[in-house]
Amino acid sequence: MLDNWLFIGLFVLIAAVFPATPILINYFIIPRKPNSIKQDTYECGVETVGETWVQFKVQYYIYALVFLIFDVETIFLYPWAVAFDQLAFFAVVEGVIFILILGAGLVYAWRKGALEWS
Amino acid sequence: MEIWDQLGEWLANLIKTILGALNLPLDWNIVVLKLIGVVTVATFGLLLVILLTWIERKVAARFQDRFGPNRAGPFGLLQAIADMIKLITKEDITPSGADKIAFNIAPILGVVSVLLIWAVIPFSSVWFGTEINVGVLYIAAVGSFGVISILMAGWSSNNKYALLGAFRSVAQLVSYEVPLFLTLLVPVLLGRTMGVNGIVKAQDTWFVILAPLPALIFFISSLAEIGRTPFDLLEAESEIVAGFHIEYSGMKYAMFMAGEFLHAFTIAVLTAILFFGGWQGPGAAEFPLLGLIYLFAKSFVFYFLVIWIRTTLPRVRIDHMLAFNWKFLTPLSLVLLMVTALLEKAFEADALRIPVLFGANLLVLIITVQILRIVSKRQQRELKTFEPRPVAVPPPAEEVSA
Amino acid sequence: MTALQVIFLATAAMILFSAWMVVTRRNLVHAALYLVLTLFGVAVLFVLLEATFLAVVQVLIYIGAIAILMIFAIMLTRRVASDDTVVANHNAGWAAMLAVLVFSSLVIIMGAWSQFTTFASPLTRPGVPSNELGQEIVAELGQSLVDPDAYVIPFEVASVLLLAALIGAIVVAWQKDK
Amino acid sequence: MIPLSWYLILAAGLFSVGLYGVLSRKNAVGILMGIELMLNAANINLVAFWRYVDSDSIAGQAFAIIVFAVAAAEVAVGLALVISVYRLRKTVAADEIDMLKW
Repeated sequence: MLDNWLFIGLFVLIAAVFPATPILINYFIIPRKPNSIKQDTYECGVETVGETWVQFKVQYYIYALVFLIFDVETIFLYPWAVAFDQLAFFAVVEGVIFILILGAGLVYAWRKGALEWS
Repeated sequence: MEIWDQLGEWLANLIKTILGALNLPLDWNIVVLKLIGVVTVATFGLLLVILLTWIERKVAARFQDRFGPNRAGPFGLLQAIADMIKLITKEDITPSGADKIAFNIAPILGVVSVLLIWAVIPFSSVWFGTEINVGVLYIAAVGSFGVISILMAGWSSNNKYALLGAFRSVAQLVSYEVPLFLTLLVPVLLGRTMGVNGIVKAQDTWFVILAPLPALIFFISSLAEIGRTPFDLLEAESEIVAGFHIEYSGMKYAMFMAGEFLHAFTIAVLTAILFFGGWQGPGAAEFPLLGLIYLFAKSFVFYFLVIWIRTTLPRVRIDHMLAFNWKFLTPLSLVLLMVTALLEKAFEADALRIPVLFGANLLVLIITVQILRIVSKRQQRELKTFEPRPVAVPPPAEEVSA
Repeated sequence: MTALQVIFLATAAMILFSAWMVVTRRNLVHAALYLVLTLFGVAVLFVLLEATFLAVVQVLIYIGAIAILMIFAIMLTRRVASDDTVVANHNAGWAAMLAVLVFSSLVIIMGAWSQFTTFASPLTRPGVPSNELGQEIVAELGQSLVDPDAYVIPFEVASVLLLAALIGAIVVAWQKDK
Repeated sequence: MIPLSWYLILAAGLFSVGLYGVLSRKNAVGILMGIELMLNAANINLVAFWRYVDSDSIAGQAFAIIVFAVAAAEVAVGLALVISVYRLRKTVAADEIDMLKW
């Protein structure tokens, strides 16, 4: 089993080397004439004001939060789906109950208006 | 087809002989063999990008009544090479105040996240990079590196638009990952395995027949994952300049684009594999090369669809896009998952299994359309209760002259 | 030294180094990125332990979701986080001493255990060929999660816990504009 | 081959680093990161014990997956609290959040 993962491990290394190589080649052959205007932050030609940080909506966090919860719950269902042949009908119903509880969270977030982008 | 098998065998024997001559310990032989496989698959993936850029530009041009690239080489085939030469000799600008390390790692990570998917793709019955038993989850997992790369790129650029673009992209990506993961579960459930090749082997009847709606949802949310029109809010050049990669130039920018092109083709391949039988087809089990041809024929159909959608649909508004995901795709995929699980168990090993599952999908579709119709009627009624909008008044004459 | 040992030691070094950076970096975004590296290292360890399902889940949940959530939270509260204030509070000295104490006592206590230096016996399941072993273990996990004699209660409770966390977090963090 | 002790020592090290982070970090998000490190250390132990001592059953993996769920719930609520406190007090330094005196 570890053999197959050796392939993945090597793939991670190679997959990183392949895009890194042109960037490295690029680093050695490109012209380099930096000046402060060129390297200025590009914000539609308007000079940048203040620091980069702006006040973000809490909405971003809510989406990531709902995603996290769904993500974790889905993880539980994957082994359940793989074992599907060996499951009794009742065990399938347990899985469906699990999904329904998951759905209740979505309904709550929806009713609360937390999913609105405003 | 015999010739191809013999050629492969001959090559494998040749490599083994060379390795034997080098007198390496046994583990290292395995490592070198794997390494050759890895380099083959990864090179294939990256060479594909060159072809894909050409195809995409050519097809998109036809949709827009243009010729597309037609100067460099026959049919403009060398255009991609010319672009590469241009990009590799371009000056690379790192914005002042950027976080150098994160800024440089982000594009590499972006390509890695897409390229890694190719490690588990079965090209035919016997040709695949590797077969791991958690293949589907692996595909979902490596996608998260892409999200991290976007956040790194946006944050390290030290640019308000880049950061804002990154935040928007990530909100979109993580949102659409929910229906994506839920519909990925359907082929796993129907095939009883998470191995990608196992899922292909299980498709004596294509899963799109058993689960047409999950296939559609998978395709739509994958479209959102690659961030192209109609879901290209990550770029949305008219709203937030260019999104998270605004400060990138030269080769690093090219890496983001390469990742995007490859990702677009990868989702086409994944759709073909998970729902349309992958390399399955008449005679594919005996002749591996035929399987490869089937897979790529199916994939290019979906790739064409991706380009078609890209060139014809307008961009959706961000609130509509997120509402479409959370209030339509996610509940629908939850319902479909439950329906599929219950019916699959109830009609296990029953001749009625295929018509029942297909019929259930149809029923869900009809109910969904009815609900949508009711909701949209109610919304229209609510709209009518508003006061009529003021008619545009022509400006006074003196202002026009000024 | 075998190849596996080399891989383990390299991963372990990476984990400890990046974990140290997580707790000491002044810039919290850097700390979060090092956290990603640490979590990835733990996923590699899971692969070495042949718990491949958990390895993939580790990447999916921790890197794909929890790390993103952390970075979002850092950005939402950035004004303070990016300050050049001191990283550590006045407890740092005591904390370091306590950490060393915990580490050494853990090692000493575990070292007294008879199976401390056992080696793993090959992973087997009766009647299952080695190339289907991973599949079999995931299926077993799936079965045990819905088996009334095994973990069906934790399984459903986990779902309720996550529902509670979702509702609680929305109640706490969500605030309608105006 | 790798003996069990290597995993256990590594996990103990990771746990201690996490503990140091929890106790010494000023920023509340930093404290949560330390907790994540500690939970990961616990997970390494669970999986290592499963593999070395109890690989015939599935208990270790089932435990580990429940730990994932707990970690996710903890992070979700913890960060929500941090954001809420930031909104009220404009600070995320743990030692400045001292409204509750008794």
